[in-house]
This record gives sequence, C-alpha cells and structure tokens, in this order.
Amino acid sequence: MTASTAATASDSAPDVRELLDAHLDMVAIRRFEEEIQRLFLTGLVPGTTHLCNGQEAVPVGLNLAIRPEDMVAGVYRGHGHLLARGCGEFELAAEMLGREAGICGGRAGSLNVTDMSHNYIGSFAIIGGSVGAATGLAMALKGTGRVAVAAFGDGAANQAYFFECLNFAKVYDLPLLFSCENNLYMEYTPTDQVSAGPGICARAEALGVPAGTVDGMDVRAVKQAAVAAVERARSGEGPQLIEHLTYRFVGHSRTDPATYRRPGELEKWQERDPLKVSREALLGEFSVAAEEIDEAEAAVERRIADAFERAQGSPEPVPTTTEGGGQR
Amino acid sequence: MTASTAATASDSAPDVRELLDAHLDMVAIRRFEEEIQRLFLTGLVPGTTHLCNGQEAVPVGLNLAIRPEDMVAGVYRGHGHLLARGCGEFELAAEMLGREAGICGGRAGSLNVTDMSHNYIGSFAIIGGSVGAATGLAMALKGTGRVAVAAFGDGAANQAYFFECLNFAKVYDLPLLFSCENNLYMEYTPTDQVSAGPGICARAEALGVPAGTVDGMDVRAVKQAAVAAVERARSGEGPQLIEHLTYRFVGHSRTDPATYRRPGELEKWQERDPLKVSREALLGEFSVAAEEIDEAEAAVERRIADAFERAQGSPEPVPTTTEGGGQR
Amino acid sequence: MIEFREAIIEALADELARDEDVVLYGQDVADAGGVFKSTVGLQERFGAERVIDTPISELAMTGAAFGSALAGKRPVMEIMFGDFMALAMDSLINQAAKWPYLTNGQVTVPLTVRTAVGAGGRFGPIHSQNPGTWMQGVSGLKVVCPSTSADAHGMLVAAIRDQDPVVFLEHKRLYATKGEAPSGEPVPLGTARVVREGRDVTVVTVMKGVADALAAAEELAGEGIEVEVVDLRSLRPLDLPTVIASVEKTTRLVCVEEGPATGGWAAGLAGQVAAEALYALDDLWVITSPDTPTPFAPSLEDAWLPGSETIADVLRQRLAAA
Amino acid sequence: MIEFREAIIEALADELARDEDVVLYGQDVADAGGVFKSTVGLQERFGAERVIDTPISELAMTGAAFGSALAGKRPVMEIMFGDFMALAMDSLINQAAKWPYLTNGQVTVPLTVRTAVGAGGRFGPIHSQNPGTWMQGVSGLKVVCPSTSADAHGMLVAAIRDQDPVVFLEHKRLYATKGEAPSGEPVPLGTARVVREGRDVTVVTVMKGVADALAAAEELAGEGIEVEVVDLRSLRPLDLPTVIASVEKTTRLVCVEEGPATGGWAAGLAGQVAAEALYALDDLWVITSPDTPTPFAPSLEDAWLPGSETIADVLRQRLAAA
Ligand SMILES: Cc1ncc(C[n+]2csc(CCOP(=O)(O)OP(=O)(O)O)c2C)c(N)n1
Ligand SMILES: Cc1ncc(C[n+]2csc(CCOP(=O)(O)OP(=O)(O)O)c2C)c(N)n1
Ligand SMILES: [Mg+2]
Ligand SMILES: [Mg+2]
Repeated sequence: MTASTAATASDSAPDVRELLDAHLDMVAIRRFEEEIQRLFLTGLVPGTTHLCNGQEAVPVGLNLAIRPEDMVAGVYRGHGHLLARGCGEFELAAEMLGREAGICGGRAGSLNVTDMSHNYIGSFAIIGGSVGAATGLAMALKGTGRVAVAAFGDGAANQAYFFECLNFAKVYDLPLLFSCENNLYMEYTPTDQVSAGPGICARAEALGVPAGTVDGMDVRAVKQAAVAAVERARSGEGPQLIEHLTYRFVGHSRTDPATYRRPGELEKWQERDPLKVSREALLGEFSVAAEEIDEAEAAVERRIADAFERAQGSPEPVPTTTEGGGQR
Repeated sequence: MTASTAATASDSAPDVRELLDAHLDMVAIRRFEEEIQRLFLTGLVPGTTHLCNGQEAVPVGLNLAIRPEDMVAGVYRGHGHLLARGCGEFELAAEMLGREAGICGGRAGSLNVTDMSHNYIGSFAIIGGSVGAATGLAMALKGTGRVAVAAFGDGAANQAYFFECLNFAKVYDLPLLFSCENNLYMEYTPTDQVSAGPGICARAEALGVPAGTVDGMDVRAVKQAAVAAVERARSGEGPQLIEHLTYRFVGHSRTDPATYRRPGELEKWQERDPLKVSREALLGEFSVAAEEIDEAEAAVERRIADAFERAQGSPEPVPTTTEGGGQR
Repeated sequence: MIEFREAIIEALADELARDEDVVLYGQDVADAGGVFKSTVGLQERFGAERVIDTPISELAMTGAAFGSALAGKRPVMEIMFGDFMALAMDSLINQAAKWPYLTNGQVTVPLTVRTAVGAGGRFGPIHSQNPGTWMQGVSGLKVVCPSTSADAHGMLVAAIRDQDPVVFLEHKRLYATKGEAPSGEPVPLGTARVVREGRDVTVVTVMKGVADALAAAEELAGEGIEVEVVDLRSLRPLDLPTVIASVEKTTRLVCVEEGPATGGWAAGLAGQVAAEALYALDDLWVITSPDTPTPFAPSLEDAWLPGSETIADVLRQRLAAA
Repeated sequence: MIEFREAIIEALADELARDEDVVLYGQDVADAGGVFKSTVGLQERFGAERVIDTPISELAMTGAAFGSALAGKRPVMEIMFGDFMALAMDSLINQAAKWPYLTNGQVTVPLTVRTAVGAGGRFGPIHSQNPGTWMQGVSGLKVVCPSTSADAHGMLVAAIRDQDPVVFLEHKRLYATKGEAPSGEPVPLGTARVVREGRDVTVVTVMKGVADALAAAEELAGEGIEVEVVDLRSLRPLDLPTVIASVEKTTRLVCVEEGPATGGWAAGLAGQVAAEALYALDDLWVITSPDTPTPFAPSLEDAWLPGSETIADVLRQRLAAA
C-alpha cells in the first residue's frame, strides 16, 4: 500500500494528512477484501479466504505506531496487516490467486502469506502460532531498539501459545506488543461462550503484562494506544498487551453466511465502521471536502482494480523438479 | 496405607484420632521415601526417584477432605499421594523395584505409578499431564457428586495444560480441585526466576477459578482448605485452586545434592517439618503422651520395613511373548 | 448411496443413541454442526451435555478426553484439521497410548479422535497434512482411515466401541463423495480390503488414494494390465497378511501415499512386506508426493499429489520395463 | 578419547564462540548445566544473555526459537527428554519445517533442537521414546542422531550452522561413552557411514544400536560371519546411496531399531532400499522392539531392547536358514 497518494487538505496539518492517508489505507484494504470475495465466488480464488472487513483500523492504526524495521507476526486473516505493512497489492492479489508473481510464489496462499521485505513474518494458520513466533522475534530484537508485534484473535486467548508466551515474554522483558483483535467470535462460536474469567486483559496482567482495551474501530485510538505501548516496550519496560474491540462484517471464511450473529449485532457495529469513523472525522473535525475524499477513494479503487487485473493475467507457477514437475 | 492403626488417646476426641492417624500416615510416607532412597543408593531401585520428603502434609491433608470415590491425578513425585489414597505399601515398593507384584506389574516404575483400585489414575511424568487428565475426570464426574483432584507443582503453572485447563474447567464448571504444591523449585531452577506476574492464584483467578494459598506444612490447614474447596466443587460451583506452600527436603531426583538452595532455606523450612508440626500439636494441643506416639511410629516403621523386605524378595516380571519374551 | 459426510454423522448419531457414555466435542461441532458439516444436528438430538463446543484448546481437549475415558466415558473428539494434531499429541502419545500397558491392564482408554486430513483442497501447506504418519510409530494407538461411506460408518462405529485410543482420519476430499450405504455393522479395525482384483500388480493405498488407484486400474484394464487394489484402511495396526496374500498372487507391490516417501507409511509397509515375503516379490516400489510441504497454487498442488494419472503412468512404465 | 557428553559441550562452546548469533536455552541448562550435564560451564563462559534458563513451556520455547531464527539468530534449544517433544511439535512441524518452502525462499530457519532420547535407562514408558520417528515424515526438517563422540561434535556443529531446522537426537546411553576425539570439522548432515566392513550382511542402525551391532558383528566374526555395519546417522534425509552400495556387496539388509516396526524408520528404510535395489537383495528384514511401550522393570526392558545378543541371535539364525 502506498499511503501518501492524495494531497492533503492543508499543509499545516500533519494530523489531517495522516488521517486521510490512514483512511485511504483502510479503503484500500476494504476494496481488496471485496475484490477477493468477488473473485472467490467466481471460482478464481482457490481454497478459502479469511477477510478482515470491519477490522481495518487495527492494522492501519498499529502501523502508524511502529517503524518499518519492527517485525510483525499476523494470522490467516492477514491481508489488512500485509497491506498496512506495505506489501504490494499486486503481489498479494497474485498470491491469493496462486500465481508465480505472488509474494510467496503461490506456495503459501491466503492462509499463510509472508512478506519479509516488509518485516511481516507470516500469517499463521495455526491459532497462537503468531504469538510464539513473535516472542522469538522479540528475543532476537531485545536491546536493538526494535519491537515485535504479535497479532492474534480473541479465540487465541484460550490457547497454549498465548499463556506460555505472556509469561515467557515478561520473564525476559521482551520488546513485544501482544495485539489482540477481539471480534467476539472464533469461527462460528461466540468466544465468551467458551472463555472464563474477567477477560483477556486480566489474563495478561496475571502474567505480569500490562494490558488495556481500546476502540478498535477508530484508527486514531488504535494508533494512540499503540504508540504508548510500543514506546514502553522499546524502552525496555517489557511486553504490553492491547485488546482491540472490533467486529468482522463478513463471514469467518469463504461462503459462511454468519447466521450465528446475535440479532442487530452486525448493524450496531456497522454504525462504527472504521471507514465511516475516519471519513466523518475528516469531514467534520478536519473539514476536508467530500469531493476530495471521494476522488482519493476512487483513485484507490482504480489502483486495487488494476492490481487484480494484472494478477489475473499473470501466469501460474510451473512446478520445479523437486516439486514434482516433470517425470516422477 | 492403613491409617487407623494406633489406638487414640481418647474416644471422645475424633480430632485427635484424625490427627494422630494423619501424623502416622505422614510418618509412613517419610519412612517409605527414606527406604527408597537407601535402596536407590545401593542400586536396588532402577532408574530414578522423585521423593516428597517435606511435602507429606499435602496428600495426607487432601485425602482427609475427599472421599474414596473421588479421583486424583498426581505427578511423578507421587508416592505420598499413592500412599495417602490407600495404595498398598508392598505393592508400591515392589513397583519401584521393578517386580511383578508391583501395583503396575513393574511396567510403570517410579515415574508413572497408577492405582485405579484407589481412584488414583496416575503419576504423570509429563509436567501438566495430571492437570489435563483430571480435567477429563471432572468432565466425567460432573453431576455425580464426585470430584476430581489435579495435583501438580509450581513449575507446571508455566505450562500449557495448566492455563488451558483452568479455562476449560471453569467454562463447564467442572467439579475439579487444582492442587498446586508450590515447593519453590522446578528441578534445579527457582521457579520465581522464570515466572512472571503476581503468582499462581492470580493466574487462576484471571481464568475465573477461585484460588487461595494455604500452609502446606500443616496437615490440618491443608485439610481445612481442601474441605471448603471440595465442598464448593461438589455442590456445582465449579473448579477451585489451592496453592500449598511447601518445600522438598531432598534433592529433585536421584542423587541431586540440591546445591541450588538459598543459604538457610532448607533449615528454615525444616523447622516447619510437617511431621514436627503434627507431632507438636499432638503433644501440646492434644496432650497425647510422647510414648504413645513413639510406639505408633515404631509400628509404622516396622510395617514399612516389612513391606520393603517382602518386595525385595518378590520375583521380577518375565516378559510375555508380546513383550519380547522368548524367540524374536 | 450416501455421502461420506452423512455416514460420519450417522455413525456418531448411532453411537450417541446406543451408549449414553458417548460424548462428542470439539470446536464448532455443536451449535454450528462442524466446519466440515460432519456433526450437523447432533446437538439438537442429543443435547448440550453430550455434544459440546470447546474453546481453542487442543491440548486441554485431548487431555480431557483421556481423563474422561479413564472415568468411564467414551469421548469422541474432533480436531478440526489434522495439522492441529501437533498441539494435541502429548496427550495421545504420552497418556492415551501408554496407560493400558503401563498400568498393567488396570485401565482401558476408549477414546476416538476424529480429524480432517489430506491435500487437494487448495488449503496450502498447513491445512493439508496427514498426521497419521506422525503417530504411526506409537504403540498403543490405532490409526485408521476409511475411503468409502460404508467404511466411514462401520469403522467409526468400531472406533468408538474400541477399548483403545483410536485416531480416525477423514480425508477432506472424501466428505462430498457418495458410496454404498453402510451395513450398520462395525468394520473390524486393522483389516485391509481388496477393492479390486487383478493379477499383474498390487496397489496398496488409503483414503482418497483408493479412488485414484481404482481410476488408474480402470484405465490400465483397457490396456490389458490387471491391477489389484488394496484399501489398507488402517495405518496401525497394519494388516500384513492381506497385503502379502495379494502380493503372492501378483508378485508386484506398489504403495501409493499422499505425502513424502521418507517417514511415510508407504515405504514402511513396503519394508515390512518385503521382510516377510521377499520370495514372492518380482518388483516393489512406492509412489508418493515430492519431498516438500503441500503447495497452495493449484498448478503446484496437482503436480504434488499422486493422482490417478500419475499412478497409471508410473505403473505403465514400470510394468513395461519389467 | 572424549566422552560423548563432553563432545556435545565442546560443540556448543565452539559455536557459541564462533558466532555471536548462536544462543542456547532450555530448562536447567544455564545455572545447573543441564540435567544430563551436557551444557556445563556454558553460562559462565558465554553469559546469561546467551545461555538461558527457561520456564517449563515447551511450546513457547520452540515457537520462540522459530521466531528468533527468522530474526537472524541461530537458536539452539534443549527439550530435556525426547518424549516432551510432543508438546513442542507444532512449532517444528507447522512453522519451522514449512517456512522456507511456503515463503518461496524468503527465509531460512537455522534452529537446532537437541533432545535426550532412547530406552535402556530404566526410565519407563514416558522417558524412553525416540521422537525422531514422529517427525521423520515432515518435509523441511532434518533429523540426525550421532552414535560417537566425534560425530556428536561434528554433527552438532553442522546442525547449528545448517540453514534448516534440525532435530538433534542424543541417546541417553551414549552420554557416558568414550570415543575418538572430534576432528573439529562439521560432519555433513544426511550422510551415513560404514563403521565396519563385511561381506555377508549389512546391518543399518543408529545411536546406541551402532555399538550393539558392532558387538554382535564381533561375536559373529568368530563364527565366520562377516557383518557390515552402517551407521545411518540421519533419519531425514536418508542416505540411500551408501546403504544401497553396501547391500549391493552383501546382498542382505537388516535394519535394527529401538522401537516398534510399524511406523518406525527401520521398515521405511528397508522399503526404500528394496524399491530401488530389489535386484541386489537376497534377504531383507528388520529387528525392532516389540510393539509395546518401553517397560520399566529391568527384566522387561532388557527383553524389549534389540541388544547385541538379540542382533547376533537373529543374524545367526537367519543366515543359517539362507
Ligand atoms: C490450533 C488451531 N485450532 C483451530 C483452528 C481453526 N480455526 C481457524 S480460525 C479459528 C477461530 C479463531 O478465532 P480468533 O482467534 O478469534 O480469530 P478470528 O478468526 O476471529 O480473527 C479457528 C478455531 C486453527 N486454525 N488452529
Ligand atoms: C513437559 C515436561 N517438561 C519438563 C519435564 C522435566 N521435569 C521433570 S520435573 C520438572 C520440574 C517440575 O517442577 P514442579 O512442577 O514445581 O514440580 P516439583 O518437581 O517441584 O514437585 C521438570 C522440568 C517434564 N517432566 N515434563
Ligand atoms: Mg475472533
Ligand atoms: Mg516445584
């Protein structure tokens, strides 16, 4: 994602520039996911998809708080994080389509994408895997001034890696941000149905890791909380946890109709659509003209469309001999 | 262990009877461990040993609070729990010596002893294993009025099974007592060196499991806390955790000289030797005559010696054909 | 004719109805009916006490299955994708598999772990593995893997009734296949089945491989090559007698496995058969996947899979050379 | 002459000194110098930042090893007993082994997991296993297992320098054995070694089995039977060429494994050799443990182990029958 596209409303306002860029980054992610879904339904995206519509503010806000040299481990629902980190839209689209030009040459697919050139070490398909791996990143980064981020979901907070790594990270005071995206569900099951105790932050605190909850639908709130936490981690105070309250607007994967939602729940969260929240702030608080935003959004849309078009035109990988190409 | 051996000081005092029996049970465990160690050093006990000298009050106190039909999962440091549950001293000694008459026919050995006839389902050699298994027991026992007990150490409280099972047990409100014996060390490493946060009870509470700390050197305190917790678990209030503060007077295993102890630490804890604590209560609080205690202790000693003598005289197992006996 | 998936549901329903000690649990198995829709309707029929949604806690789930088996239940647990078995293996390997032996027969451990395995679904390297090979070397476990709807039912019923821990592998590409209706009887675990008779070569395989081998056999029959196809059905224990009887007839053995040769079941089976029946063998080999993780891209995954065309090609060439 | 244990310590020290990205961690490895005393003195020499005691968190430890390998470290981790590997496997199987391939070469994963394995120590069923077979089928991993002090050093050095994740198995009954001093050079991983030449039969084995096979060979030499002994040294990848070259000479192959036949490496090796070199084989079989967990009692464990006497007996009988 190349954020700084549109000219901003006023040169004297770095805030508005940052917010507009963030807004457009979120728009890009949304359009990307919509395009994936469209192509999935036409049969062009093989396998499965896990889209992050509704959760865009978390990766984008987070990336306003960390530096390119910091390292992030994400999950299978990873397109937002990849794009926010800077992964090329074409390379990511091509990966989803199983093409040689994909960021992983089509070897990984939606569930497992990695982009080391942007210090995004992977979209872990095993729940909790990102937490373990990020703990290791933080071990390696300790003392360098760089930090690691573990992105994971609310469902992962019932899983072995999460608990063991909280303790592990605090014991060695690792520069690690545990970033939980609490979207209320683990696949089709409401996470609170299978989770005990006062919540995810309490779990972290019981293991010595300072924790706080933040509005995950507001990109500025996400950034603000992350800046503070990352600052602490960077300065040697050890791991921190942020629980982002968010919601996924689409099914868990593929064609999931999400019939498990509680009545009115989706609509309630859609009122706080992160794209709406940022757009309204731009229009209201910062008095950016609607046309300026519309134009910039349209440009993003064209860029995404173009990336997908090129990806669809790009060739499939041909298996090498070690991969079973040729005679067996 | 057959507790009610010695006649008690006064028929009108069930408390003194219980305490004397408990004291003698602890003496039996201590003598048993001492005998194992002696035989180990002469080469008669194969493999390794993990003795519980110093921690006797926990299994004995716990067993005053639960019923024969309740089910217990213990760890490799399991002799105390086995004897307290009622496992025969001869059968246990024979197992340690690798004899056919052993409670597991010599197949299990020190690390893994099981006595289903006393509802002791095993001495789990994998840290945390007892916690997972006891969680399953409690699933099966839910609604029957029986409870399950998971015995484990402080070191296990950094491990996957512990965390996942706390949540699991609370989600289904299982009749399960998490019984932690915090003896400060995991093998040779002080557990606090590799543990973060305010402690084991806080970890349980963060997962919705009520928890409390108790003096693990005082068999009456152990019993009292366990009675309350087991009562709650039995009546449908779900899992409970008790952290027993205790100390192991011997090395972790085999010939470990325990050079890692902090200066004066062993001596400090030995002042609170559970056998001393109970003996002093009998002498002081209950005015039992020293001779009566001495005599009863001597009888226990003879019983243990006899069990070991018989065990040493009993035959080794002969491999069956499926076990590699005969022609291969 | 009945779908494989439907046969699984029916087997679970039959056993839940027959024995009240049977309990079923896993992630999304109750309310949602399973990610592969293989437990649909069971919670409605048997209640929330016996068909249970769990947290994402594979280790606790498996530990709990073990413990409740010791306390008299017959737990049937689902690990959603076979790949996640790596998180659950401690309890299977270091508890369930060991207890009957180490207690000298004091206990049985009647638990079943069902899991969806295998490649070909474009799920990429970490949702396509066969954990059966990870556990094939563990004494005390049974590892079984049906290829038809009838066997899915009969073997799952047998697994649930078995006194030993059973790992029950369900190949993802079989769920939607249709086959003959089950007999209703349990199928004895550890027995292979000759699926097609032939005199020239014995192909032994499992799960989705069976249909692939049959397709290859059909094709080769037109060329005058008669292939015998054996569905191994169980990776542990192995039914060596059935395979050896077949090889004594055909004199040629080929084992076909979705997965790499080194550390797979195919080479191991070939080795055990050769150890017992070298006298009967004119030829022996394995057809496996290349030694890489399963790729995502369809063009790569198709090359990685030992599909019917690969099987036919290799048989044709090797027999021509003979 | 140098103890196997000492060779391990030296290899660790050499690599810690040579490359500051090497870090060592595990339970009780630092202050205490390891439960098997195989890391003694390293924390003193290299400091608490590079030689680290961990909590009992096998999954976090292995996940962390993977992550730090991606960030440029060369972690060497100890899983105290091989049996505990079952708790750590997710990270090895679903991360370390997969990443180089699935990223299409964006990363290497230079991590080493050392672990003490094997039976014969009277540790009973859950402290005696060989987890090598659990992972032998996982593409992307290397699984190696030295039998001598020299190889312990050379192979551990090679493992630490390797760009792939390596599982390094140390047999408990080897720690106290003495052998020739290491050359100082790395021993290429994945190469077998002919330890003793002979013309009548090839015995392939690993770890403690090598000494047992040599003892059996010595005994049989007195009876006019010349046994060739091959130390496989690596379960993944397999050095088939070395084994096949030996078999072409002797025409007879026997693979000796501590562990059951089904799902073990021995039968799999036999199968792969037979698939490539059936023409050369007059006989082929495996000598393994019975299909039970490892018993505790010495009288049982000794019968369970395929020791030198068993090897000699079986060879004698089978060759007499030939
Ligand atoms: C270890 C493991 N268990 C189960 C799954 C199957 N699974 C995939 S996504 C998912 C739900 C995860 O929920 P959460 O962590 O809240 O993330 P979200 O999907 O909501 O973003 C599950 C159970 C898995 N991938 N890994
Ligand atoms: C999963 C696992 N990791 C490591 C070990 C090795 N080990 C045996 S005892 C022990 C220390 C356990 O400490 P704690 O739980 O406090 O129990 P204690 O020995 O003090 O009774 C360790 C690390 C093991 N048995 N299982
Ligand atoms: Mg979620
Ligand atoms: Mg302890």
